[in-house]
Amino acid sequence: MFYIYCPYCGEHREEEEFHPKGQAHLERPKEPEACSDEEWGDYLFFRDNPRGVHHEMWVHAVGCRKFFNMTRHTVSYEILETYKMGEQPSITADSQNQPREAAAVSHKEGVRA
Amino acid sequence: MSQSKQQVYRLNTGGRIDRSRTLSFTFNGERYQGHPGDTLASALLANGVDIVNRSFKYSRPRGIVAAGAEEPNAIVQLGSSEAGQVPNVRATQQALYDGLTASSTNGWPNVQRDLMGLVGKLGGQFMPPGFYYKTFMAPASMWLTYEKYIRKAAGLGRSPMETDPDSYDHFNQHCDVLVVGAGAAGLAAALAAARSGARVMVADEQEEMGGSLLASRETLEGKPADQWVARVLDELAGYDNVTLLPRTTANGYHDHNFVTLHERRTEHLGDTAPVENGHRQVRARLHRVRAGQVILSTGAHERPLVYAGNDVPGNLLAGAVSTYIRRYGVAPGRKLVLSTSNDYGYRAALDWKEAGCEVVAIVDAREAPTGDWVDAARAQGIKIIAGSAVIEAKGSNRVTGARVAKIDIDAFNVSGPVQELACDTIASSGGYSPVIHLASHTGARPTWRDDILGFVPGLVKGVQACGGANGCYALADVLAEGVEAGIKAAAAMGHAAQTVSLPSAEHLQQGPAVALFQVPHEKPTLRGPKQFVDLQNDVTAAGIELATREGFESIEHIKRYTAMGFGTDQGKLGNINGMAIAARCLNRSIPEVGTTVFRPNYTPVTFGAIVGRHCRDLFDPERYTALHQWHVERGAEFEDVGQWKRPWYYPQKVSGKTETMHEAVARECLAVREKVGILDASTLGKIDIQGPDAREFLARVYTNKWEKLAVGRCRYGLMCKDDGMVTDDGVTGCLADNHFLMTTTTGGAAAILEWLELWHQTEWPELDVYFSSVTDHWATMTVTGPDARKLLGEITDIDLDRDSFKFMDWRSGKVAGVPARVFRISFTGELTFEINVQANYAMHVWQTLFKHGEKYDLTPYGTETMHVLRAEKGFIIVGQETDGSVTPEDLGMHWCVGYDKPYSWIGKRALTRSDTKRENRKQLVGLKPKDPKVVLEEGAQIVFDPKHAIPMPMVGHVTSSYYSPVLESGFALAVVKGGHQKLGETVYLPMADGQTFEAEIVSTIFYDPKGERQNV
Amino acid sequence: MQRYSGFGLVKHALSHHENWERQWRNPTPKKQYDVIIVGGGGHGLATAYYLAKEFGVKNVAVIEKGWLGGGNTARNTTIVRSNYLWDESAALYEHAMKLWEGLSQDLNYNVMFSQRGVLNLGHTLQDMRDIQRRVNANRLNGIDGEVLDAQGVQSLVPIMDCSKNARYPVMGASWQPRAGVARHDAVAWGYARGADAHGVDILQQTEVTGFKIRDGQIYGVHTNRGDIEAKTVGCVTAGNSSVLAKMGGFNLPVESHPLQALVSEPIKPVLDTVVMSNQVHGYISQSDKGDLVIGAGIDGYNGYGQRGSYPTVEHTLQAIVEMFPIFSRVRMNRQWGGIVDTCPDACPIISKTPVKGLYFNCGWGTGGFKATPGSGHVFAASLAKGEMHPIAEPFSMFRFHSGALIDEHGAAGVAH
Amino acid sequence: MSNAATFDTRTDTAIPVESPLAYSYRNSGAPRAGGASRLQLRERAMQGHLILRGGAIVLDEAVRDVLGLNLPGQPQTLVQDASGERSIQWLSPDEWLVIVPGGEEFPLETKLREHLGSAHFAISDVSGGQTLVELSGEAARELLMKTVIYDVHPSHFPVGKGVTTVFAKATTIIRRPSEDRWELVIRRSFADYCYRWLLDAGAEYNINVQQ
Repeated sequence: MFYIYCPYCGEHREEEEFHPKGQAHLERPKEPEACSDEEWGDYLFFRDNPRGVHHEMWVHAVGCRKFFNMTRHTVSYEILETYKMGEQPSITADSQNQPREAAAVSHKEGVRA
Repeated sequence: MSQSKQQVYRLNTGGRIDRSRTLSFTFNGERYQGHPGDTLASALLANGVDIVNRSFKYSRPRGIVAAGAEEPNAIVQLGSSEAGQVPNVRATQQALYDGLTASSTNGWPNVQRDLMGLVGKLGGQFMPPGFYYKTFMAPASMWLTYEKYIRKAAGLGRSPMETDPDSYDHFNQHCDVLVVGAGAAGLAAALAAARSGARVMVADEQEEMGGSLLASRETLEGKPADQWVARVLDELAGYDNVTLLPRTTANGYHDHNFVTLHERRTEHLGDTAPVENGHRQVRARLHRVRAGQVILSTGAHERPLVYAGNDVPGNLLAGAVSTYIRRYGVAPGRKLVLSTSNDYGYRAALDWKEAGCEVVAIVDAREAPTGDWVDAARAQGIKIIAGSAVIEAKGSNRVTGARVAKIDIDAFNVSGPVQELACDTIASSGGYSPVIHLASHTGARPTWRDDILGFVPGLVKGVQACGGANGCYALADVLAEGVEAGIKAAAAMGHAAQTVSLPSAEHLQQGPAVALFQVPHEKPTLRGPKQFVDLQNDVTAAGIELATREGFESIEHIKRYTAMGFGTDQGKLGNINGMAIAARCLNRSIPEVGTTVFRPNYTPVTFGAIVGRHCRDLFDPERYTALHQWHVERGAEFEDVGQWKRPWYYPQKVSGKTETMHEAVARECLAVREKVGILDASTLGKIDIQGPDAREFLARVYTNKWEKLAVGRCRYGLMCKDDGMVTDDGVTGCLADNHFLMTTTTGGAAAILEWLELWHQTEWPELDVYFSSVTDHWATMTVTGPDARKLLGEITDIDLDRDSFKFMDWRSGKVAGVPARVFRISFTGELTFEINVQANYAMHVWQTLFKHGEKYDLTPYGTETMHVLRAEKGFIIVGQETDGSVTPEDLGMHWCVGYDKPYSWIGKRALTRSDTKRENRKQLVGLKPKDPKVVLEEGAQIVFDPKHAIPMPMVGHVTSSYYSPVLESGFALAVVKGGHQKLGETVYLPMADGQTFEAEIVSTIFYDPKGERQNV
Repeated sequence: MQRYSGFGLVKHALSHHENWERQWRNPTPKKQYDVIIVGGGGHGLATAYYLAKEFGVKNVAVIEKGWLGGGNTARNTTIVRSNYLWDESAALYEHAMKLWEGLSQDLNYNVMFSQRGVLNLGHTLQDMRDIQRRVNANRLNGIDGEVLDAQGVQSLVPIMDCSKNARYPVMGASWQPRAGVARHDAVAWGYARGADAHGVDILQQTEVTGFKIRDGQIYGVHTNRGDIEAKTVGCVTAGNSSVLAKMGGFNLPVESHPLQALVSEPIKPVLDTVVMSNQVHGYISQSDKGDLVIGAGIDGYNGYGQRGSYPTVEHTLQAIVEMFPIFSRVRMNRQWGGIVDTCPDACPIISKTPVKGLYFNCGWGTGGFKATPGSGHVFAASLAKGEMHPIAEPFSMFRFHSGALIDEHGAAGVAH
Repeated sequence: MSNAATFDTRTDTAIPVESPLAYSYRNSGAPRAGGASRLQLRERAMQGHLILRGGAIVLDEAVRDVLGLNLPGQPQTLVQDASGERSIQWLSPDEWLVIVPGGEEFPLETKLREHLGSAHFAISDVSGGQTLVELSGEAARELLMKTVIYDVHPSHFPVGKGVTTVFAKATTIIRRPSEDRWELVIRRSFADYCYRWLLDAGAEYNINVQQ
């Protein structure tokens, strides 16, 4: 169960207070009518789904009710940072040392009982 | 019942039991005695009970092997009453209490003489791993029959058949340092962390804290080690910042240092929790711990050696033998043969000898054993047979002898003659496996260490392992590791270290251990007698070898093919041996075969403890309106709508008979259509929207227009997601130019508020608007029917005149003396006033309405009547007419879509996708059954051609269907492919009973099509 | 291939089981195949099996980065049913169901398909409407099923609390008698053995690290054991599909989520059907070993960690104890997690992709196991012919552009 | 004056009112434990509850001038007047909860609106929708540990703190106005559930309910 730092409340809170809301930094096309069906479909449904560093949006639903962003590793589940809506991440997949990450990924896998 | 047996194997002195008190207990119908401090296992051993169970597959007799959580055999059914039954209790972890009643989980007619055992003996060779994949295939129809017989043999214990009388609860804990395991390492760590002032929790699964120190031969500061334990516990108990939890197992280690601790508060007292001060105690408590730092001082499990006949009762772990002697004052036999690969095993022989029993021999796999304990054994005159091992245990219901021979470990064969030593007990030690289970739960992979012949845990952030859990076994080193871990953990949480002086431990020399897992036999593994690896699941070395021959090469495949490690002990004893055997067969190293990663739980946890208080009346919140008491007293039946309890209908007693729902609803419907009815509509979501951009915001989230809605007016709105599918609806009133009150569906309230916040916070932060939920603040009473105006007029100062208070207006004033906002909107098609008052006044207003309503025959109605009335008017219910695949156009609600609004509102773009603009989409229509007596089934599928063969093309389904008392006919709403163009056409509804109904496609508005009645 | 039978078992027993053959080979990769299947789970192995056995494509490799059947095949709760709402999904799952019914014999491997019936409980009026709708649709699609009332449910499952006192009283259920459970590992192993016997190379411990694409056409894959060529590549990699799609240069409408399951300790059989409830959110069956096999919904966040959040386990067990109060004293043995690839409409993708010759079969979410034979069969047909099988056609990934979704959320409210 | 509709939902006339716990008292009772109780529960019903939304800079002066309290700008802060009867609590960066004695809320709202003029803000009266429940006694903290997931240890939850968090399966605001008292702000529709939970979890401490 995650322990999440809410950038608005300024402290760590239990995952039960939050709801995940999918990929972060999705922007609604400014002129929807100018979009093709394909572009609109991409906006609605097609998502980054990386095995590794991921930016996602969460809401502090039982708390300050603010939406915010989280950079999290989708294999280790380590939360690398949280940041307010409108801000940009300081950690990205590119900024991470790739070889080390790759190693971490294969390390975390493995067979389970 | 027979006379209690004598405790023939109880030693006269020693152990941590209280010989001054006697407890009696029953096992398999026999009465026995034990003492406080005993576990059920130690008491059974004291009484000479050899066979405690029958094995799962082969029904072989089984005895106690271990003294702790790793025990695979001694799984018993506990409980003296039906409701108090507990299945699958591990006797080694069950404290003895007076009156304890237990029985073996398998064995028929009993464990001593078991008929299935015969089947196992005869049929065993026909049941290699995976045999069921290879048989029972013909004929195909017979599998269910075969399975019925297979299921007869399933399971260990049994579920109680009555409801649990006990309760459970949760504690949400937060601490700086959580120490798991209070043995030498854990106590040292806890002490160091506690002295720094950190918030420390210490959990230990046993009845007493102290771990192996409670039964250790070793001294600390020259005194028995348990004296140091007592002193440390005393100190820890004195700190405010320390929580000590004995009988508490850390069963799961989850993300970000969230650990669950299962505290068994009363299981040592009885099978159901005792009553204290008139209150039944909590049987178990689950601590949900968020720890800053975790210290895993969980020790190590001894590995048995795998030799033929190693499952016959009387085969024990060497360490368990010591524990029974030193902690429980029980020598589990008279004549011991010890088979070991290392020095640690020697302690069992020394303890055995000191207990006054005979050590026949120590059989050591090493050619030239050295070390202080080896020397001690020699000094005691114990015979040591070097370079050898017990290759086979003799006996069936109890060990009668040990076949011992020289072995060549590398060549994996027996290299010398075999001698048989008469004995009744064989203890074995193949070294230790660190308890890495909890660390595994986090996803971190363990690492194999050749020097300790075991896996050490992989560690995520904020966790350390120390002592046995870290592969460190010498007591002095264990204590040092513990202190260091405690200091480090406290420091990481900002608590400066305090000095902790280590107690002086003996420095004992130990010789190197040898890597021995499976012991060779004269015969090849596949041909020799069974050598058990996983005792609970009857997995043998031969089974593992066979699996590797069949191509199962990954340890995960082997485990699954043989079922190794899938028992309730999760392979604590067997997994490493199994991997070693697989590695031998595949000619690979152990880490090449894979690793062993454990899943929660460390030991099984009672469902009730995980559920806690969230059961029965507290399973899920029941949300009530301010008028709930009235509904209950009026005898309402309730409908679950989300978490709300809403009155469904109000059955009345008519000449002594309670109305059916159909009768009640018919009466309620007519009352509304002819007189006046009242509905508690308080559950509708209500959102207060304020700000200069409120109107613009509404225009973006609703499909229809809001720019011209005047203050004092209301409007119905429809909401889509951005995929164009309808998601909610409701009426929003304009309270002031910058101020709106939005209503949502009952079930959608929370989601819609979050939806509005989502768009505001992420896409349109520039809009100046705020949303607040006022759902619970207002109680809403819908007064509807031709007499609504007359009734309300009696108790309000609001001018209800039809011209000054028009349909879709709202006004404020007083109702029954209470400030109220009254909305003239209608979901029934009748003249309607929705009265909103602060909820604390609701009961007064409601009762006043009834006082004045008597003369109008004011009738309360529930959600069922509401549904009938709205359906007669063709009003949709989101979630009933819609299912996430329905657009406003599909609903025929073109009038509610503002295509020319300047902003591309949510859902608009999606409506012109190729599939959403299709013409033959399923569209909402009315259905009039050809036979007016017929009420179509909700969910009935619609076809155009009822004669079509199966599969029959379906063109839609009935979404709502009722009997209309006012139309005196059944009627329905439905979605039908291209339905809007098919008015007047006939459709068919083929039913399960073979009947096919006919219906005509009609308008969705069945009653008062011009809408005159709501405008009166 | 060594035929399995009861007689054979006896014969082998008499020779001390020394003569059993490998169930599948451990071959060295060839340079080139006609078809490469990426992913050695149930669906991938089934695809390879049917390609070789029914569609005459025998030069096939299955590339598996770990051990075969080690992903969701090994982690699911083994429920098999076909009572889906929409025609498109009903056709797909019923196709699978018909194959299930002869699978053990076809594979000569007992997958223990046990048609003990599945109950989907209804606790609210809307639940019951949805159940009626679905069962009516099933019937007209030729799929068995009936609607039971609370009494009917109680008589099938006497130990369940069907009283009115429950927080969400059971109002009824849908009942599909032909539905049931199967032994998950055996499905993977049986298909592997069958495919191997037809000449398919199963390459375990082989990881695809990239695709070889020229002019929009695939012609092979890079792996940790060297490049392997094929003009047709089918990806059947469940939770890892997005990672592979990325290698192909496109995104999928798929998110990978943790899905958890758990088992109790084995107890004597008391529950002979499968019981599922969307409203109280849990489902349960009892295995032939005696374990209660329990599951619920997915965790809301993306995760490849094969573990999920503890509160999900709590909620699931609350639901189970709510339905079966007598299980309060039974104990939970183990929990685990899988990575499920979920689509926005809770239906799979069986589809061509922007890359010619590259096909994806993914997005099964929580319900893939039950479709294994059908999924493999229609995917094999599509790969063999280069045109999507009619049953697979509606499951194109491009439906998310046109809007022709097949919304089965009602059927997938809880994992299954 | 902002362009929003204000409405005094309260009346002076002697009209019977029912607090959100009225149903619960009737149906679950109000245990009187006497001296042995380690836990006391008392509802402070019919208070005025206002939700205040806006930027801190916008609201700060008005709150100080009208309410006489400093607007808590720090997260999780609760500020109250000397009597403890009036309080304002941070709920989010642009949201505060004001609780005042019943009847004061409408005049307060009016004055705040006057003071704030045309600034962008919102005030919503939620007095009918929630109630204040006070817990005291030596077992109060333990009861909270059974109930809420938030860390209520004094080192983490000092006097003057208030948070919104998970209460069993509902949501509640918890505040610590003084050393020996905790306050829960409970939503009306969940009140009976919360009350039954508190009675059940508090039984082992001989919970005493003061009506």
